[in-house]
Amino acid sequence: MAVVYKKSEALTDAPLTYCPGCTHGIIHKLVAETLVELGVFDRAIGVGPVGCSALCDFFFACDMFIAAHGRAPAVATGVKRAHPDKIVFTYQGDGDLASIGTAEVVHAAHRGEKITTIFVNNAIYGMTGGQMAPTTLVGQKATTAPEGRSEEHCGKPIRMAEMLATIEGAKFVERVTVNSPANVRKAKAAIKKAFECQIEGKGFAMVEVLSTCPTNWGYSPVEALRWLDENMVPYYPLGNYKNEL
Amino acid sequence: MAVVYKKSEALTDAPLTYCPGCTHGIIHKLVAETLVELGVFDRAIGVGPVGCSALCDFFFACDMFIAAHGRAPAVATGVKRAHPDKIVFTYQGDGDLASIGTAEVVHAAHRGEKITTIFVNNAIYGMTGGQMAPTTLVGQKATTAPEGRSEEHCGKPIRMAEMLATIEGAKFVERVTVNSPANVRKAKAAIKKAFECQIEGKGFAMVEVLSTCPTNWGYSPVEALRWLDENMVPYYPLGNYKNEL
Amino acid sequence: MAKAKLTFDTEKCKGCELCIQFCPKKILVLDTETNQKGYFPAKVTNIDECIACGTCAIMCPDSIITVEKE
Amino acid sequence: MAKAKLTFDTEKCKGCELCIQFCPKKILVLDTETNQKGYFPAKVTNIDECIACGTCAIMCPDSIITVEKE
Amino acid sequence: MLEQVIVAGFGGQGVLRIGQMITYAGFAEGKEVTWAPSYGPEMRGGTANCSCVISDEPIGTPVLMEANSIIVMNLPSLHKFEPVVIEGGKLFINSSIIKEKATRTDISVFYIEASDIAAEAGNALGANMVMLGAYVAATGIVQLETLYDLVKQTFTGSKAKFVDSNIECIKAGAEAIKALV
Amino acid sequence: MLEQVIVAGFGGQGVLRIGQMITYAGFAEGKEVTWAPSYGPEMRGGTANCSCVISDEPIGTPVLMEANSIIVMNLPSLHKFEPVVIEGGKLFINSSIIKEKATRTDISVFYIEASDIAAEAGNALGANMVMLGAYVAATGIVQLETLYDLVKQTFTGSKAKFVDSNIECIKAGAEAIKALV
Amino acid sequence: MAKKLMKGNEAIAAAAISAGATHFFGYPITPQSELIEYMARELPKAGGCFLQAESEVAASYMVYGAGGAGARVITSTSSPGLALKQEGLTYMISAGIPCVVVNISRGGPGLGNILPAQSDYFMCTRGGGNGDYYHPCFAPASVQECVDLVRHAFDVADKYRMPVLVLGDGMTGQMMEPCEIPPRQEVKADKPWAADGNHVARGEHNRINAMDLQADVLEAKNEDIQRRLKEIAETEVMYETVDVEDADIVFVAYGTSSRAVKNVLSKAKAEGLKMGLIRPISLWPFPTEAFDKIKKDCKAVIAVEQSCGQMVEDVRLAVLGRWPVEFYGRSGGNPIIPDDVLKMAKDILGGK
Amino acid sequence: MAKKLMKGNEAIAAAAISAGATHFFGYPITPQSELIEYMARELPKAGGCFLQAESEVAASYMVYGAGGAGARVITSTSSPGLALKQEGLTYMISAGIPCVVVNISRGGPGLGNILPAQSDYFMCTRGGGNGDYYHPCFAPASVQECVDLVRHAFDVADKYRMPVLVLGDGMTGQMMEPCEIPPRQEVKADKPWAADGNHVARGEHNRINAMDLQADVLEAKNEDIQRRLKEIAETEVMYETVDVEDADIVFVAYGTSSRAVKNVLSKAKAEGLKMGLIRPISLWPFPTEAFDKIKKDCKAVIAVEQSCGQMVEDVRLAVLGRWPVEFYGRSGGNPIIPDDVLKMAKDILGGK
Ligand SMILES: Cc1ncc(C[n+]2csc(CCOP(=O)(O)OP(=O)(O)O)c2C)c(N)n1
Ligand SMILES: Cc1ncc(C[n+]2csc(CCOP(=O)(O)OP(=O)(O)O)c2C)c(N)n1
Ligand code: SF4
Ligand code: SF4
Ligand code: SF4
Ligand code: SF4
Repeated sequence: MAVVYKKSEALTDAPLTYCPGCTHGIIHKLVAETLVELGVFDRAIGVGPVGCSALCDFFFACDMFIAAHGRAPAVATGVKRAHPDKIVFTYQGDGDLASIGTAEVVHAAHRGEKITTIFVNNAIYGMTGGQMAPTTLVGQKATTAPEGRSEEHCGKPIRMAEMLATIEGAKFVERVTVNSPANVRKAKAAIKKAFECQIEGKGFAMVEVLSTCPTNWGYSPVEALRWLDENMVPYYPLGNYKNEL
Repeated sequence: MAVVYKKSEALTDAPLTYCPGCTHGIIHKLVAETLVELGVFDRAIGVGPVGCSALCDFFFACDMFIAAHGRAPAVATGVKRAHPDKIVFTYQGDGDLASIGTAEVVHAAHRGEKITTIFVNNAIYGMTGGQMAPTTLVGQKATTAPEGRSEEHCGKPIRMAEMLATIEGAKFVERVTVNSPANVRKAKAAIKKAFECQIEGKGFAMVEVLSTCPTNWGYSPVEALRWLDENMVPYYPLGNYKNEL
Repeated sequence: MAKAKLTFDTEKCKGCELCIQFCPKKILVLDTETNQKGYFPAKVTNIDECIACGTCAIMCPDSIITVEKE
Repeated sequence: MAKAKLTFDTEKCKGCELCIQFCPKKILVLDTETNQKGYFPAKVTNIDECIACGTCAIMCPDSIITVEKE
Repeated sequence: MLEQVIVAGFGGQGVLRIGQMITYAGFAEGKEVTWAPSYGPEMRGGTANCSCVISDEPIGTPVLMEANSIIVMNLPSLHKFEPVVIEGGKLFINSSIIKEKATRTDISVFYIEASDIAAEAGNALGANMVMLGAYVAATGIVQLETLYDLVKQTFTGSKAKFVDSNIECIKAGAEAIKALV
Repeated sequence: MLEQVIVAGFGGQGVLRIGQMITYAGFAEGKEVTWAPSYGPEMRGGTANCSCVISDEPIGTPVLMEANSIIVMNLPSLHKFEPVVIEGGKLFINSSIIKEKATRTDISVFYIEASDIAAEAGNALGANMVMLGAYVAATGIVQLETLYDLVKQTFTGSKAKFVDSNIECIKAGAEAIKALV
Repeated sequence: MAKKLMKGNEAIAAAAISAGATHFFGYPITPQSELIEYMARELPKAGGCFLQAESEVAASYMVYGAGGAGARVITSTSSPGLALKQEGLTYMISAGIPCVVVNISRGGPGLGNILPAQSDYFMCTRGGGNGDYYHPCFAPASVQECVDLVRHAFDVADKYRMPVLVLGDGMTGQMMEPCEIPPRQEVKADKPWAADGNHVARGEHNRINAMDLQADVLEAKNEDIQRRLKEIAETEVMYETVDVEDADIVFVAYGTSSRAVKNVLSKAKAEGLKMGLIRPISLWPFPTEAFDKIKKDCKAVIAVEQSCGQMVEDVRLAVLGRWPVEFYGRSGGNPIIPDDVLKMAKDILGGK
Repeated sequence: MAKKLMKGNEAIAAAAISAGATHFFGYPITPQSELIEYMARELPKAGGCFLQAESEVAASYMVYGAGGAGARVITSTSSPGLALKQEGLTYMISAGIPCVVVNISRGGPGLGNILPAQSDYFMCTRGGGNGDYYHPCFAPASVQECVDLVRHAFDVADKYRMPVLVLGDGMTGQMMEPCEIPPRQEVKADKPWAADGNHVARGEHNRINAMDLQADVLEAKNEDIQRRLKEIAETEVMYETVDVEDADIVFVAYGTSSRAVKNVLSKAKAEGLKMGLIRPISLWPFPTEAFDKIKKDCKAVIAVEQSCGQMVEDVRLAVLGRWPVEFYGRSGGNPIIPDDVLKMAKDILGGK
């Protein structure tokens, strides 16, 4: 029998620690599969964040770092400068990349670091239990915005893909999601291009993946996919924001 | 006799510590004059940076803070949240705002903090003696880029006005310069609007002012103005990037 | 006769139902017995109808479904 | 007779020449004696030609020129 | 009087709630009390436990290494906490879920079919309240009435409808103990 | 032998350079040496000074509180450093720029018209080299030849053209001392 | 006010509001989430401002701004978050900004884990930033003490114009005990030095900064800081002692570990053994004077910490060779085991 | 190699290159600018990588990345910049990253000024971040020692897998002295633990992280860190003593201030007074053993620091009451005045 689908060899056997139905797991697969398909798995080095995916060093089967909260782009810079021939990626949540780690990602892009960034935007702080993220939607409830995020108090959510695309050193920026098989396929195509951007030595590449957090949103996994579609996608338009490949 | 021009009352008598012909001094005047003309000098609070203007608390005659390097937007946030009725501005250099303080300015904009930011971009680190800034032009020499900034090594300079304009909470963003009387007038008009933006409670406002650093560029003050015109202006286009007044 | 084969790493299933949701043939369900972790794992009801499209496997966040076909 | 009056806070002048550069009438020069700080300060050569446009004052980074007119 | 009790089980079984009810009841009756959850990685892993101390004296550490009484709601908790009961102490086992028996002979062990009893009392999720009732009835640490009052104070407004079924469960747990003793 | 010298003046007068030349020369002659600039806010304010120590023994602190010799290039430096010369020490004054006289009588004071001498030697910017020559001639701390060699090593390539005028200035300074003693 | 059962984290937040705090700036981190979440919920109701910062660094400078502008302001975090606030703290020391900083500490170093640990003692007492300073640091051992010390901390901060730390650990934050929260007080502290935008009319301008380029000016500032620190060291020492006077073994423990030591004391007493406890409540200033109560022939002073041994240095400094100093510690979030501590003490008494 | 005259800052940079450092990440700050500028100029010529980071925080994590990937890496900064690196340091301790961190310290607290000061002692020896750790900290007193200690620091860092600090001050950095820089060595350190992207083929994957959720795992890690620290404390102590054995007054001073004390010693000797010096070269581990050389009837041990008194705590811990401990200090960037120190010592000898 021919194998239509099986778990990527770039993932370890360790069971994922994510909550049931959390799409972090889908995104992991796409990254892993891409590494293998592009033939760079054996020279890949990943840098995980602090967030729900702080244990991803147990899940990705290549050499891995876990950075301090927000500092993955700086760590990846150090790694890539030490080993320019290796393929270096970061995997970061929205608290990590869009809040505490803003300067690091902006400057990795500004320097045109030849790294690939997977930015998992689930509009909330998952690991710490549902606090507001810079990407939390206006009106969306969070434990630190118990009445829902108020624009008057703390602004509208930040759109990182749009912002980073303005930076010269960012050569590939796309926003995707994984809430349906079709979108998963598109997400994978984008992730592939983001790695190709690095392989070809162009510069910084980022894929922003809209993701779910069923637990802290308070929805079932299936409902969460729908909520994402109805609420996140309109504010965070899917599509390519920069492609200088 | 009628006074055509005299030193603004919003500046103290202290002699400025800037090098001869450094346009920090011109920008100081514009801010001071604007505070007086808008009638908010008596309720203004300024936040200075670390950089050549780290002594600006001695120069502006209103209540002043000096923040740690890069943190002026956070300090201003604390001040404004404590006194929403006061007019709060930051005054920052490019190392301060565009390098170490990137996260702070992005998030002041993201939250729509009702503050006014004067961003003095002189494409170099003045105070510390001419190190490379994120805004240093490709090819421009700096003590930490002795052969001139290399795009391959650390990317093209970052354009903060363009980047911050993508953020919803930023309501007024303009780039100006002060290398001629006409440009000084335009700069003043922009600074005025940036304060009006705050007075009207709209959100974050920033004016990026292209400025000279004769000392570290190694030009006479007059030559420096020309160098700015010929080299900085083409890369940093003057103009308005956001106006939601 | 089944042209397709589905293998579930059942002990790692978290019963999230994403596979069930997206199966075009609607042949997946949750089991009524829990696995050792306390989740009701997914299983296939009628393998003969499976077209081995791989959709369930693609959507499974925990990568526990292997899909094979003849 | 001069319709304009220029006052320089000479001790604070740094001799940067920005006023000189932008004076439309080209009536400003640097003095040949230094001030106490060691700079050659700016001064006006022919006040009668001054049109009190204020340009020099506007461009002076150290705000040391006061311009008045009748 | 110094009562140290640990409550342990799966997350979702309401074990922290049992502990809080004991603590609140002790507090309501004027005792010194502390309640301390275990937290950290094991909570993500699915197990949870908490320590409560009820005393007439000021209380030392709220984190228990040993306990007079232990209430276990699932098998791993039985294994982990059976050794921790002090000699002569009491062990309460939800025997609907835990099919194994305790091995110690120097303590009193109470097997309560809590999940079944709760289901019978019409509150499938009430096993924790059954265990609470059993524990209080067996130890007399607080009055059952105090628990009833607490239930009434907890469930108000739109949740008032849960008052009766919870009290039923507590009562049923207390009854189950009577049957055992 | 222990020589401690402070050189002070305006920024731009090349005072750090004088100190470095003394230090390099001592080093070239196999002595222990240290050179330490004053740095910090006063440098921005326009004044600059540095301390050099030349010794046969290992050197303690490079930062001098007192000195055998002091070279001052402007008035504020005279005021600041005159008190710091040790009894019997030497004070070198650029009298082209400093019109005041020293007040101490327990030290040897040398007035050198350094700026004028330099101008005469055809090197308007060479006042510092004149003072250097004067200092070395008066103290004999190092050989004048060592200084000449240093100048040759310093100005090479496109800058070689400066060698002669600098050596001229040093010589002129040394001559000026002879005239004084 | 009636007593109620509260978690330490929530009690700290409630106490801050009751103390008249008007501003909270912080960044989420476990195990102090309940604190920040309580603030998010309750501070606006009390007319105050809760703002989630983009990072701990930013939070510390929001505090610098609000505190420098005269507000009563608090921030809270946990271990690595406090490491990020070290620059902010040294700036606030220099600029004279009063504020309260809560550290609900966790296992370290690095990200460590979220379990209770006491391994931030040096960072919290020595000043982890640059320059010469300490800052007052209070360590509550019960939920009621959380309340009392947070309220006290605000007053100390205002009095001496400096940041004051409150150091708990995950257990302090997570445990529930009865406590009493006094009603909210409106504080009209007189802060003529604040840069609050009210001085232009008087022809003045206040300046808040942390730079003094001239050596003598900076030395004078340092002398002023040292003067205030000395006054604090003389007047703000807080500690509890239990049975120290005739103890053959004296334990020194603070916060969570002191609670475990109290169990040890009960057990020892039951066995007729004479043991005592010095519980520092102010970690800085350290209660050196308490050690004078120890009798001459005491067998040992044992520092008990949920760490690899940090406070033990202060114990050694306080003891200065008068008695043997021993150390018992657990790390990584593991709790003190009273039986092990007791055994260690007995071994010493038994001459082992 | 011939000796040449170099500034301390440049010598440190040259020494790092000679030690085989391949990567430098840092952020500009006075008074260490010459160091970073020398690196910018020379490291690329030696085939290495100089990268200016966007901040000190980022620099510390670039070091974490490069060091964790096996590179020989160095960063440098000055006081407030090091405060910002505290989180990075505690992470590197946890993750076991070898690297060299240079602090050319300045007046504090806060931004302070750029003059020489020694007020970062606690931050540099106690670990200003969270968790249980120290890190080796070497304090050169001459330019040659800058060279030697920087080179040594790399080896210590690699051997014990931890960050090693080199602590100078503005004067160390700015002064010029003769020194000898050995030729560049290419280091092929065996770092099988490094996450360098070479393990997949062997079916392995290395993980570099600073989190250990389970208490027992984290405790085990801490025990390993403590074991390494203990070994360092036993084997890596460095100090110089001058005339300590029969001194009536023993000074303790490091770095710049030790140089001033040497002048004091000369003057004392000239006056026939017996005074000695203990100069810690390793600040952590502190050379406690050196104090055993002091004679019983020594009148006092005087800590001399360009600070308000920090190392004096370690002196007290080393002395443990055996002799009176006194303190002389200047702050704000002011230098030690040898005459004042001598007077203080004489006053003590004279019984004043
Ligand atoms: C310096 C620091 N600050 C705060 C934290 C606490 N913290 C851990 S994860 C996290 C945010 C997680 O959110 P996100 O990045 O969106 O990732 P997610 O968990 O949602 O995948 C925070 C604030 C920390 N570990 N370190
Ligand atoms: C935390 C910290 N890092 C670094 C420095 C050193 N420093 C002072 S000013 C400055 C940059 C100044 O450049 P810029 O912001 O462009 O302002 P300018 O002086 O050119 O006006 C730096 C790096 C510092 N004071 N604090
Ligand atoms: S908390 Fe949210 S983001 Fe984290 S694992 Fe669970 S569902 Fe996923
Ligand atoms: S260094 Fe440059 S920016 Fe700074 S004052 Fe001088 S000219 Fe202006
Ligand atoms: S998607 Fe995967 S984890 Fe979810 S129910 Fe299906 S098989 Fe189980
Ligand atoms: S612009 Fe001002 S400072 Fe410059 S020369 Fe003219 S008067 Fe003097």
